[in-house]
Amino acid sequence: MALKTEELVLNMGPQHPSTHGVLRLLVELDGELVVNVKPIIGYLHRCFEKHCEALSYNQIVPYTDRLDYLASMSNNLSYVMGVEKLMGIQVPERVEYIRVIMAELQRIASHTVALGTYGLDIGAFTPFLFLFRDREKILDIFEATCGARLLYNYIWVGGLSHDIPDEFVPMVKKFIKEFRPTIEEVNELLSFNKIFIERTANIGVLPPDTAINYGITGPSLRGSGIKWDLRKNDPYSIYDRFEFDIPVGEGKVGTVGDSWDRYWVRMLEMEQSLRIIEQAIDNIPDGDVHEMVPKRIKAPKGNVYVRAENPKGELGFFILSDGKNNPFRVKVRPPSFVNLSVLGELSKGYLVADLIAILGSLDIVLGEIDR
Amino acid sequence: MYDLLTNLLGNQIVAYVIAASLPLIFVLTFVLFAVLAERKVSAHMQDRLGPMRVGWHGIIQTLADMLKLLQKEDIVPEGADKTLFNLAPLLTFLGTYAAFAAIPFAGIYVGSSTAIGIYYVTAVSGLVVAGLLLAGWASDNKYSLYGAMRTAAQIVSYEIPTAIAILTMVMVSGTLSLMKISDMQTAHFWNWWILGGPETGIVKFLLIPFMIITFLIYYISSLAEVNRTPFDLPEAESELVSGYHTEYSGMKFAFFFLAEYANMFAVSAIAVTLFLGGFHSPIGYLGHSLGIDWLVPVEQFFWFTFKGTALVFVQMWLRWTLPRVRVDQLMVICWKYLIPYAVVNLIIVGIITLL
Amino acid sequence: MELYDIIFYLVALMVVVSAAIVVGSKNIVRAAYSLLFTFLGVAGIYILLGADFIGVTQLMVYVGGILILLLFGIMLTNKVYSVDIRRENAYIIPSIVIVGIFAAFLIFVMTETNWVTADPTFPNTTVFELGKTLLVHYSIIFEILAIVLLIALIGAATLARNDNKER
Amino acid sequence: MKTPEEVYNILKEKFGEDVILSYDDSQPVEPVISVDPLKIHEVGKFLRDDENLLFDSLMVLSGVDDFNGKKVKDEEGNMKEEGRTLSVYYNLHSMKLNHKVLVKVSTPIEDPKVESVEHVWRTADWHEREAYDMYGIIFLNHHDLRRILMPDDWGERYPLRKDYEDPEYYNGMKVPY
Repeated sequence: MALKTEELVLNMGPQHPSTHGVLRLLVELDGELVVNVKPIIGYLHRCFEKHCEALSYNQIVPYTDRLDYLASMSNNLSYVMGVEKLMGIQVPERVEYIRVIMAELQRIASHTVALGTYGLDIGAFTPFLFLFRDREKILDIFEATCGARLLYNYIWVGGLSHDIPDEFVPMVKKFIKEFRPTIEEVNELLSFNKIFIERTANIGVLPPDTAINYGITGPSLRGSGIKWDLRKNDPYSIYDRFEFDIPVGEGKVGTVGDSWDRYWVRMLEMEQSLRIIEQAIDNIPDGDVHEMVPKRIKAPKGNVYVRAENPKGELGFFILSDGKNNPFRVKVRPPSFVNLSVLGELSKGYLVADLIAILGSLDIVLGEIDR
Repeated sequence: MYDLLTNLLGNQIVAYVIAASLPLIFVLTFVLFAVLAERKVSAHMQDRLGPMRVGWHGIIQTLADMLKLLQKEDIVPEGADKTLFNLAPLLTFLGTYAAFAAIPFAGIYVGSSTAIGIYYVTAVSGLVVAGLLLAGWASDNKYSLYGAMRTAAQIVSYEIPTAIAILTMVMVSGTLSLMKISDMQTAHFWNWWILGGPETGIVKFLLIPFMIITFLIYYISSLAEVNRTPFDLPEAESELVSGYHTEYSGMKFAFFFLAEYANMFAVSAIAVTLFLGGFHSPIGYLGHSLGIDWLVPVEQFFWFTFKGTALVFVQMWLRWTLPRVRVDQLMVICWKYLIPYAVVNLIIVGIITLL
Repeated sequence: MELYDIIFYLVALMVVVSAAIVVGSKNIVRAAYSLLFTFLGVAGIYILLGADFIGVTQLMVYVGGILILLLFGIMLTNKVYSVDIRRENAYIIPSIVIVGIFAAFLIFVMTETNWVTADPTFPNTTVFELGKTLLVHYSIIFEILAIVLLIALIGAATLARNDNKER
Repeated sequence: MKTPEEVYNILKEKFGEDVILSYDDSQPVEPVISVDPLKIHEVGKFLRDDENLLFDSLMVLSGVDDFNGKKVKDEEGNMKEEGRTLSVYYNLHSMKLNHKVLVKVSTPIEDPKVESVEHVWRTADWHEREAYDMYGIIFLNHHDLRRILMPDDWGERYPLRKDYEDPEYYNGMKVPY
């Protein structure tokens, strides 16, 4: 006997606790089984690319802060590198060191949010607050450096907006010392919790070839077992001077490329970031951070695509210049935008609860998806 | 209790009314306390302070919240069935509150010392399901309906291991009366049923491990029955927003809240009565040794609330530690683990009692 | 009128009114919830008659089991969004006739029978006697009933399972 | 590892001058290979699968309004824009061989049609939708070409075109404020 059944269309979002912003998911359900997911985006569209065409190269920097607002430093860095490449500016050593430290601190800060909210998605509240407690310390360091806690506008073309304060180095060292126990704590409380593993292992398995074809980058790609990190594979800034490992998903508790692997890669990456900071913090050379900042930026005619390993993946800026004061065209390649496009493929055949787990493991930020 | 009140007041009806409303006073004070406790417990587990502004260490925060909820606009969704929408919170609270009628708080403080107390409590808690299902349906919201469906499926399923665990206790104690079960465990804590009860000799020692298993089965399934983490799927915030009470606001929401916390205490109270000596003191009564008779019920009441609150605290502790299981895993835990274990446990305990 | 009578009439009123709503309501969910109150009232009457065990069993089986199942069925099989769940009351006149005949018969029986008045003191508890009756005097029937129910359950499970395989 | 020039030569050999239009390395940073917009999916497939190239990752796909139209007078003396094109830039990278190349297609603005490379690199799916959304470039054989960032009812207006002007009203709401 075949009963006529109808799929239920559940409209998840744009206001929903676990869509990580104003994302709307049109979910077709058969019972609680996901048949199809259609992400609908654009609720946070703020015309970033259109704005860029009307702003000078310098004025764009604060707008890049607002792309991935959890990793503003890294956004600044990526954009600024593009302009510098276009103009052929070589920045001083001191600036490079500070930029790397900032970017790695930002990576930790972003991962704490990703991991904490992932715990929230699964229903564990406490690790979230543990991780946020330590994120506050990073924000305090940033605040001491440039006065802002979220949107820094710190890395400028050719240099930095401020030099680091005297207490910067001790603050970072203190943070490193205090952060390692937190990682242990969260591992005990969440990573190897039986329920957490049951919820995330073997859920949303992303095979390596699908991941590459979809252009997935960052921890989500490494979760599928591909050793690919722009800091190593396409080194920029001074990353080639530091020793660190690229953690990849190994299927420790399930299949390679499942949600737990993506989670675990982020967990391990924080440790690697700490290593980089440790190597950099004692070797910051003296110098002037404003040395190379040009008075007026007039990029030569041409195009450049520059990318950097953001906490969420490869953030790229494709800049077309026609030799005037404003860029002719700025196209952003936001990592979350590309990573989110795989969601529909990834979550077919799982339960609604798994959909949340998969979405959380991709770690998206709507600020850069909608731009 | 009626006899006492009837003698005291000389009027049967007044006595009934007072007897019926005494647990309400308890429930209300308990909820006021428990909501604050939950926030404080969670806060201290997470390196925070929790509410600190209203009163000393935020002690009257819940009262302030209550006042806020009272003032809120009463919103009924446009597509909702208004009558049923309004009925649902009442029905939910009714089911919870009815259970309090048979819970013995102290030797003299029990709504009804009926001979089938535990059976009655199990039966009326079924009303809660009807209330939640109604809330989900009447809200005219897909999240609410999903939440309600999950609640109903979850509670109905977990009633089975709960019932089997209770059945085990009924079998060893030989009575359905909560009062009698309490009285069996009088005097000292080694008379608690979790430690073999008033049995003696080899039977007692054989019983202890299986009694502990029974207790664990009961406690785990009671967690699911009151929708607490790790079984809080019906209101799973990250998936279903808030489940069945998504659409409720103001006082009606407060009723669900009240019912939830009252329910937490109700299941803990049953656990205390069945396994942990009920209202009896684990170390003997001060009132007896001093010769002050009126002190004994006070002590009994203290011990009962103390034990019950301790179990509620464990529920909070679990909530802020564990993630949430998935809906199919929830069913697996119930049907593949708890029920078979409970049945086997029941048979073994049966054999032991025959010895 | 004593307290007992007041409670009896209140409960009886509840049963009659809610049963009327069950029959008359066009909204099937409302009807189902009225049925809940009918069950509650019937349980109340049982308890008033001193049959506490039967009363609670009424709650357990009908409210906790059958009613929930009923609601589940209604909520899952119907289009619960967009379309209202309503049904029309057909055959009003024939049903009134049949119910009327039946009611007349019942009233006749009630008035004509020579009722044996029971001892007004309540038995202390019915559980013990009930258990003894069921498991001593009628143990074979009790067991056979249990097996019949088990067969029905297995049968239902088997049917549902075959359905799944075909898909 | 191949330089863009070598890639250009390989492509020219394989597809000929009709498809591979030009090679421009006059600009300071990255040279551009221009390709016929209606053959880009074949070129893309070749770029991805050829064992000397293996461009397995499409880093970014950007639509651009070249805004290169020339004002000309038609027969009746009215000013008319001619020769304006929309372009699509494909930044390709090979994860295995670690080389990059920039491919470009241009299409006239009056009838902007480009073959979709969505089936070659799934990354292109949303990027192409965005290019359609912002520039009105039609990607042929795209399975789901809808607006992505702008509202569905935004109409025949493509905001990133250089001559875009805000509409007076949107859904009855006055837009310029």
